[in-house]
Amino acid sequence: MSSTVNFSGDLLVILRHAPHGSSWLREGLDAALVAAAFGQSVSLLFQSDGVLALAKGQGVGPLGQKGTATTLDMLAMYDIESLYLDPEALERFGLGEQDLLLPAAALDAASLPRLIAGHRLVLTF
Amino acid sequence: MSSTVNFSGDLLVILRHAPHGSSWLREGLDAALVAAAFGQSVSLLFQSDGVLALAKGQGVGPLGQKGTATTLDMLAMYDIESLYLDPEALERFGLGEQDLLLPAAALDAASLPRLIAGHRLVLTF
Amino acid sequence: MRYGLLVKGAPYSSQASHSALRFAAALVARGHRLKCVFFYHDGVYNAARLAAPPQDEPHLYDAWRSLHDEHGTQLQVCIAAALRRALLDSREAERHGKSGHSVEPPFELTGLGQLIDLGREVDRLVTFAP
Amino acid sequence: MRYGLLVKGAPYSSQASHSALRFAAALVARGHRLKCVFFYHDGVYNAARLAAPPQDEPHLYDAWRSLHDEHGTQLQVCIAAALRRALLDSREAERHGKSGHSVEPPFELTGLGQLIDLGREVDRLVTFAP
Amino acid sequence: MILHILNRPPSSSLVYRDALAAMGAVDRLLLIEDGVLGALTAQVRHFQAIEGRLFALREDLSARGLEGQCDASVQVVDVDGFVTLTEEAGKTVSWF
Amino acid sequence: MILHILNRPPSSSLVYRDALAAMGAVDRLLLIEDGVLGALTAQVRHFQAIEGRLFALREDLSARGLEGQCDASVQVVDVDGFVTLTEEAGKTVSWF
Repeated sequence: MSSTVNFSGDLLVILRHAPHGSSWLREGLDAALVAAAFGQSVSLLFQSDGVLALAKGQGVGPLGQKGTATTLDMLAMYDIESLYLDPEALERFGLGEQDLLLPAAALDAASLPRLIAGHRLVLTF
Repeated sequence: MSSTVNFSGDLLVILRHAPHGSSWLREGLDAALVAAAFGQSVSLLFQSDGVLALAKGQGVGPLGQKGTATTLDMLAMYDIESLYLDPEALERFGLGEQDLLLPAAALDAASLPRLIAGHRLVLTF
Repeated sequence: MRYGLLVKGAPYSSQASHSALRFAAALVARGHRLKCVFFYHDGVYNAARLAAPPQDEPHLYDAWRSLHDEHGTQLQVCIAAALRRALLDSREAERHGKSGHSVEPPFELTGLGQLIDLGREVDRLVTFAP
Repeated sequence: MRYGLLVKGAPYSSQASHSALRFAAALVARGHRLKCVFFYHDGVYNAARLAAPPQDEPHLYDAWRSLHDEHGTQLQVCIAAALRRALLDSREAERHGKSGHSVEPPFELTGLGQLIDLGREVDRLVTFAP
Repeated sequence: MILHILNRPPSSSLVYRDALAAMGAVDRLLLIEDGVLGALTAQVRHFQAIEGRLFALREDLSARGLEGQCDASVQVVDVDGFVTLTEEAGKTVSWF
Repeated sequence: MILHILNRPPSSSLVYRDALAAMGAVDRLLLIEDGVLGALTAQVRHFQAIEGRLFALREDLSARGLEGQCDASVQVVDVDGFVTLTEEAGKTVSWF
């Protein structure tokens, strides 16, 4: 990740939970979408099990639970284009860029604290 | 732990959570007390962070939350006397027998599966 | 076989309720009997009668009721866990001087002793936790 | 300074509500202003009006109300998280065709936009999660 | 034979360690919900001590788009298979 | 300076790893609730990378009977100290 990238914004939402197992991911994405709709500049960081939110091929749950993959499609519509991920987490699951629904920038160790410092508000989910 | 110990009983309650941080520990102890009151033979296993349920010197929380130390005093009254703990978990926190409110038998690796196999019902908290 | 389920997760917040309902459907389809679902810890929130989930999500409250209606499964809620979480039936509401109630049949507030009985009466008790 | 709190844990199940109330008391005692507590995820259960905890435990619902009464702190509840968790005020109950309600003032059902506004308006937003 | 059921992944929670320690020589472990992350080839080493006795719930893998990444050593079962596992086990123990 | 707040112990949850990775060179970490288990001498090695910037909430230690086991390298603060930490920090980030 180039050190010239601008890591600043109004809100950083950190997504640490996998889809389907809990509502954390959906509730975090909802907060991001609402902030964007309110005109804030929003960044997303997919960290830990949260990187699985980006995995291709997600479907509905057995009771018809929607999951969050369809919500990801809405990010661009809301002008949320600063997407970051923890490359170690991705590797932990044996996933590569080609397995992802959306491109997200891999953050190196030095950039993560800068990303957090650069946003006025940081919410973790 | 002697291999001649009888690990059998009606209900084994496994307590894996520390006091105060959540209601798991209290709710697990409540289940054990009720089962004992119903005449069942009940064993308790303190595992992982649950070993801290046994720590001496626990107090109320800052809002007056009771915690669970007083509930432990009731175990003997309900004839719950089969108390076991995971010695690795105890060591993980630097605690020894002298730091505990109640004596609990340290289970070796081979005994833990036997304890679980020996009880008709196992509930984890 | 006779089964019982113990549900400890709040609806929607964790997958526990979904998993339990799914497992319940599969076991009755295979000819087993699901005697009772016991709700404890945050699982008691499954009994809240006013749930109004979005229409494109599963309606868990209604799904529990269907389980009861179609298969006679009892829906028992730990009363101690329920009261502190604002889940009161009419009787408890009156006893505590509250107007209105949040739990109604087929959900029943019962003591933990029912869970212990359930463990004795069924062949398998399966827990779904958050 | 102006503070806001975001509470995401259910009362009694996790320590989040206790910690938030304790922190709230300390910050107003130091002369700060606590503008609003926003409840999200399972934190919305803090707004359930029928809570009847044992008398030897802290009454968290009443403690939130006191915070409002004594310091003017707003108690805002995410409406989307609340509806699926059976937390409806009179208006939402009517809108969804339900008899009775589970949320009443000083708790208010509001949109997530209020959380975003809160983040803008206060100097510090502190989250208490389960 | 006892069926242990685990719904947390080793990538974020250490409860799998206690579940494994509790398992006897013929006991089985079923991964469900977020627990299925542990069935991925990149994660399954955490369960090598019970190879051949590790199961994962298909619909939880597929809802997450992970069925293709599930390790070949894991026995993938559908919900009927989950019921069968509980029939075959003398009892179940849930870890969370 | 950012105040990070952690309520899970390294003995059962790996979230501490992500919290540490997110911390800048002068950021501080406050352990609260079950997170204070990480402040014990036997556990504090997990936080050695931020020695001198690790805090723990006194009332959460003492409710658990653990104040005496808290490592000397940890700065123990009461709830007023918690408020002060939030005053001094530009913002807070909670990890759970």
